[in-house]
Amino acid sequence: MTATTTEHETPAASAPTQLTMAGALNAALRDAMAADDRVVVYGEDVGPLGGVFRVTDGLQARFGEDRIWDSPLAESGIVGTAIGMAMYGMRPVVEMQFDAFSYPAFEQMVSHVAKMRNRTKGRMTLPMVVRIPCAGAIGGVEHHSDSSEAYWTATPGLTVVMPSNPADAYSMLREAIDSDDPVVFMEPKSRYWSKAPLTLPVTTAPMDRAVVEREGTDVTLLGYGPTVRTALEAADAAEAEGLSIEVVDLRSLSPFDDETVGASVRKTSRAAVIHEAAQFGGYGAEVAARVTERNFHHLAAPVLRVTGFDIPYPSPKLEEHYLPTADRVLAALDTWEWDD
Amino acid sequence: MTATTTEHETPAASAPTQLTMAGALNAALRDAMAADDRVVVYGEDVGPLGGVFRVTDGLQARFGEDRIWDSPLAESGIVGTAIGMAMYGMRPVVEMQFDAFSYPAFEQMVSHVAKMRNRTKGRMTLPMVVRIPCAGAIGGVEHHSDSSEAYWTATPGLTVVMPSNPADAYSMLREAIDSDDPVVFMEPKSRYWSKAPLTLPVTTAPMDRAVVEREGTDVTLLGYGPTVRTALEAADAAEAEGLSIEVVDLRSLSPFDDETVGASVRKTSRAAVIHEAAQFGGYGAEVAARVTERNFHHLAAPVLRVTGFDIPYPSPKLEEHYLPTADRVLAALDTWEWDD
Amino acid sequence: MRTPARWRNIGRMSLDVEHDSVRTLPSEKPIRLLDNAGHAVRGAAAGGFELPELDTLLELYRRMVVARRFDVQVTALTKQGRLATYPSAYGQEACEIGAISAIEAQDWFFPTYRDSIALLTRGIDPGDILQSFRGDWHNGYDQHAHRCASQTTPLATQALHAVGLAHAARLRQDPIVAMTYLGDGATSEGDAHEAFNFAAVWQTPTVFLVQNNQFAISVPVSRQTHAVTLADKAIGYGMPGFHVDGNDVAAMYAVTRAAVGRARSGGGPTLIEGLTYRIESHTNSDDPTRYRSARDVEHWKRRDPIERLEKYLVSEGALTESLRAEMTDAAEAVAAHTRDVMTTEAELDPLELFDHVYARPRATLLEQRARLEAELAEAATHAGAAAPHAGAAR
Amino acid sequence: MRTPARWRNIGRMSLDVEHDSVRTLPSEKPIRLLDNAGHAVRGAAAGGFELPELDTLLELYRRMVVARRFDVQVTALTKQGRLATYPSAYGQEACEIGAISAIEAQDWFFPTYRDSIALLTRGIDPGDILQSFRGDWHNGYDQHAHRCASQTTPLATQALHAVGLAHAARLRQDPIVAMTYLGDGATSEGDAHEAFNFAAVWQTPTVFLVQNNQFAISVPVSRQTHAVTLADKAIGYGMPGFHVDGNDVAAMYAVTRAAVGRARSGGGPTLIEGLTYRIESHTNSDDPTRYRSARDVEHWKRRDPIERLEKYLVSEGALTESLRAEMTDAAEAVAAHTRDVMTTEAELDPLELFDHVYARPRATLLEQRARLEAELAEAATHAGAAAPHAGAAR
Ligand SMILES: Cc1ncc(C[n+]2csc(CCOP(=O)(O)OP(=O)(O)O)c2C)c(N)n1
Ligand SMILES: Cc1ncc(C[n+]2csc(CCOP(=O)(O)OP(=O)(O)O)c2C)c(N)n1
Ligand SMILES: [Mg+2]
Ligand SMILES: [Mg+2]
Repeated sequence: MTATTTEHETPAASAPTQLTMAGALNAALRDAMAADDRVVVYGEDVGPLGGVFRVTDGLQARFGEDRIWDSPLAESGIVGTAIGMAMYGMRPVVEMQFDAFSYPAFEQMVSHVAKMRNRTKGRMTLPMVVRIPCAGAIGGVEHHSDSSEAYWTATPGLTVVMPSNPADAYSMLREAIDSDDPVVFMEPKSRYWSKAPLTLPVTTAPMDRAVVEREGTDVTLLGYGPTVRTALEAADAAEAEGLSIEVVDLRSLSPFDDETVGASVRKTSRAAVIHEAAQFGGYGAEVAARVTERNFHHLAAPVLRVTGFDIPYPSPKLEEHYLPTADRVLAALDTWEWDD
Repeated sequence: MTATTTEHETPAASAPTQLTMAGALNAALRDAMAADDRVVVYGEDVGPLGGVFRVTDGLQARFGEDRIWDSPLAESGIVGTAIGMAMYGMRPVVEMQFDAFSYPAFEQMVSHVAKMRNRTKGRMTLPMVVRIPCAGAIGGVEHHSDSSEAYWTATPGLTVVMPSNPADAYSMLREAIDSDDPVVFMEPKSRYWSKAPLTLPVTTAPMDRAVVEREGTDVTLLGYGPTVRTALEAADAAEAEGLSIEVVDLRSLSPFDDETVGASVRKTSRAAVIHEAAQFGGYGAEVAARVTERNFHHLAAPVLRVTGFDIPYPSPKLEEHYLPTADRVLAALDTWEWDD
Repeated sequence: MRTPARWRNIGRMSLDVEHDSVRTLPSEKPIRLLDNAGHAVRGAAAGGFELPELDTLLELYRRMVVARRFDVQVTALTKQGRLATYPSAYGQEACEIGAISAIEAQDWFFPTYRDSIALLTRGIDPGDILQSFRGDWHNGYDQHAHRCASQTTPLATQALHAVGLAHAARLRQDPIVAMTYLGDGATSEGDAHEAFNFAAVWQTPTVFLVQNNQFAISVPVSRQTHAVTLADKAIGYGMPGFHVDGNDVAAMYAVTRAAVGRARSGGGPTLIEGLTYRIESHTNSDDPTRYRSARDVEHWKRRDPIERLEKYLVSEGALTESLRAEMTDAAEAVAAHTRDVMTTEAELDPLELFDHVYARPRATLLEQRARLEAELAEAATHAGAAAPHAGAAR
Repeated sequence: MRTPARWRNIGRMSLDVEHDSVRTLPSEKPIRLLDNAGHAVRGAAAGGFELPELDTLLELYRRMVVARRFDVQVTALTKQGRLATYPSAYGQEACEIGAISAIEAQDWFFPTYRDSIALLTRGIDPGDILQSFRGDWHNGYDQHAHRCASQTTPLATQALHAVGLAHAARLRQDPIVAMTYLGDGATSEGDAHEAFNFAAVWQTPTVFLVQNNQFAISVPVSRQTHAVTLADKAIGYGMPGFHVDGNDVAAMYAVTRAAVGRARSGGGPTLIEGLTYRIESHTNSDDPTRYRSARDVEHWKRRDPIERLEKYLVSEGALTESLRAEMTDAAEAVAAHTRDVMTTEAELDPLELFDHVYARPRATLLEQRARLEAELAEAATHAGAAAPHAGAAR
């Protein structure tokens, strides 16, 4: 991935510093709020506390309560009022505290956020961002580790993205806030504290594009958010065994970048998609289905899905058994008939 | 499909009568309520009105307000209280008026209905049925024609079924009510008035099985609910052109009957799945992905998805352009490289 | 954002705290300025509100007459199959027109499917209002031009939009009020609660009108609440609540007008219940004989909001025959125009289905669009027709 | 189902209707039976409630002492890393214990994550309560045996379960009450509204206790409501609402006890707000210094519910030294048992992950189970260990 200088109207570049993904998101919010006073931020605990993951740390002190504030504890209320604010031309960025706590807002998301532009023939647009700290692997008790992306990606009208690293986190959040369409911005909780040296502002690939994270010739691994690292680990391990793995970070879940993924798959002729969510009806199904539809005659083997099991997310002490690991990825690749 | 005599404890069999799907569902509710006084029915307008689709017609007059009643207008309240009633050992059957109006209940469905058995290690079970009149093709104004099955099938812990004909409607609803697990029971609105001669009570295949509706040798068409008819129409039309199509009615969306579908696909080596919902992230993705995973080397062509477009469901005057038709199915089959 | 005094520093104070939250019980008897015989009501029963000026009442009368004529016309057209569905507001004109007349051009309105006549009163063309019910497109008017959100079907959801918009306006220091209508049934939804609560906590300039027409489709309001009035809910949010005779346009106008003024001057939201009755069926596909008696309907027909005001205006000598004729003409003109637009089939372009889903076209949608385009072209060829999108006409 | 008189036949009657809905404003000053100095409160401030018998108070005291000791022990174990998380109820003992003590064995309780000490009081073993917070499994106790639903995290959702269960019991004519606890923050959720409303419309035997501990994580209650008290919400549902000093266990017990009795005898639901304070952080991963001052916490520590009752019991001569020693011993025994169970690692079987998803095993799950089993076997082989599921132990 290349981090070039930005097109965003943000403060001048500074020397590279180690930034966590949480820090990069914080900086993106800060810079977006500074650049555009239509950007407002609210949700549960985003004010003095700075969010339970500290993504909004310090922003209320800097921008005041009229730009960032704690709302009543009601997710439908948060998303529903954000719709109204966006209708008035604001650019609200709201936070759902965890995937599972976005569910009370489901009707507002599906029946309004996703449909408003279409219902009104483009007259009424909703430039808003719904941030969702997502997925698991943080030892959270029940309802704190759901993966909700399949619900959003199955909903026409929503744009759904998930960064896997600090640079993308910054760049994609800025782009999401600048977007005239609503964006479901998913933040993998287990990556919040991952670090990278960054010079801000940073602009990475457009948020609707997948990116080849590592080149390879034998297999394409498709990951997003937390599973990009899993894919890279698998690629490292496979290299020792003489298997060359290409790793693609999908970044944009909806739309899907058929071009980048297709090019990779046509090169390697084998692909697997990795996600934390359960397999049945998960986002990987769409990936597998469309990659197969579009590249069937280039495929030497079925597109595999290396995912969580088809069960509710487990309790903290059992989650290690549920999560897809590099080992599981490699074991899955072994199930292919490699002699084909 | 074979309609044999029942195992349900219901009134004795009578002479066959023409029954609509709505009528069959009504009879199933009536017989289940008569057989088991733990069965209660409530929701919006299910009482004196008999439901907006008349599925509960006459039941309040027969069973009284303590067995079937109109609840306040709040879907989360309906599902949430049903959970409590099921905890107490009742067997509530609740109605969501349309797919889109189940969304306020999303949190209760995903965080509780789906998870209760698992959270409590099987100590607390929820024998409840959530009926959802589903899909479109009835000229409904916006929000009245959504297809919500992908949301439920992506949720581990839910059982999701959809009958396509009156006999299945009766038999599967009885089985759903008898089930010790919660069942999302989806009723294709456009099929409510379709008729079949029936002798009640009728027991068809178990609700977790797919059924071969029509045998064929060249292609397997996988439909469910409203698209079974579409598949049959396509099969009829194709026959004239010398193409032999096998039609499978999935019936159970979760679990998926890999056995029946796999056997068909291995025979024909080509398959397509048909649904009304948008394609991207739709249930067809799971079907295509798993059929391919499990039968890749038997497939001569990619599994196709003939579906709605990736847009919000259109207004009444435009829905005909959106819905998958037999023509579109046949056109899709034409895109395969048939010489392979 | 202002912290209500009630809670200020609660940590450090004793449990006895001051507050500026409203906690007055709405009157159990609905506020009324004109009784059913058309006589002015004064004193306690009027709840401290004044009968509007005659000019205002005449204008409200005119609007109700036009609205009624429109509504009857649309119901007739629906029976002729010209509309996919139409939820009539017959009998609810005092609520619909009284409240909408209380806001200004710069204010916003968030209606439900029931509130077509309020949109008409707001100046939107019948053809644009009815595009959705005819089935052409989900929404047919320009939201921004009229400052009217699209008519919302998922119940109570639009109330939150109204609160958000009002809050945005307040943050921008624009003196704008957002008004939203809700049905009695819709008050049971969680979103109604969240809307009331966000509005009260944020003290947004929002006016909530609950039109208690006593039914949610077939379900009577007795199955929606155990409270004495729906306006009682206001107490739980610390906002003013008013229980108003919803068939008295004078009262509806006066109370909503006061709430709008309060909201505009920073006084926060108000919850108003208008007690009225839906004379028509829920929509054309409903069968009200299943859940209510003809006698009930007759009873409420005798409480007609238009006749009530008419009696008053006539007794005051304000409604002259020439004025009445003028109003009837205006109403007939609207009806005629409605007939015209609704009997002319609109040219629909199926390819537009793909145009408004996202700001930037997606590759997959363009592929799907191309496929539909090819289909339509082929259909046109087969039909021997010259028009490229013959599939659209039906 | 009973139709409230208010709405009966509303269609045929005039707008003036009778009703049996409750519409009394909760007292603004919280109801209190013992003041902070441990003196009995009488008269209006006591809201018509009587101080419970000394025996009852002694038992409540004992329960609070045990609960406090347990809570402190678990917080300590959490700091040692023995639990994944623990939401303490330190300071809320009067609410937690007073209310739970008001229901009987046959009644049901629907707790939140905060209410472990109420479950302890209900007789559930510490090890079973804490299985979830230790991270072993989502819920560790037998719901049916104790008539306690599992601790619920999605806010306010369990309130609807309580209403449903209560309604089912009523339909079965079982004299059972369902009690549920909610936080102040949770009252903002749509589900809280729907639960209050369903309960009131159906007149279910449900008691809602809102523990207003003044924060929802970091958000003060001033951002949750603009109402004077959270109990004011009851008005909007036509049910009785009580605003109670939540640090006075005598008042909490007396008021909830009355509500339970009313519910059991068919009188319908009650909403009770206990005004209290969360002394500890939200959970161990919270940093309360970011949103509240040490001074506030100190202020509330001086209003300790246990000390308050203790003063009274001592002044009455009821709390003898030997009784006190006995209680301390009981508390220490619970703490010791808690330490024991929490320092013994449970044997977890990862394969059980697949066992409770559905009543009937699904083929796909069995496949996945077999794969995990093979993995575990291989891991065990690699580790040279004999145990088949070595992966489980950590
Ligand atoms: C969330 C949701 N649930 C259900 C429906 C179906 N529905 C449409 S109108 C209606 C009744 C609404 O009653 P009320 O709020 O009193 O409004 P009215 O129609 O009387 O104006 C129902 C149940 C819906 N539109 N939205
Ligand atoms: C629906 C939902 N949204 C958000 C959360 C995250 N969350 C957990 S506890 C909490 C605060 C709850 O505050 P309150 O209801 O006052 O209860 P308390 O923790 O003070 O006992 C929040 C926001 C949740 N659990 N559920
Ligand atoms: Mg109504
Ligand atoms: Mg709290």
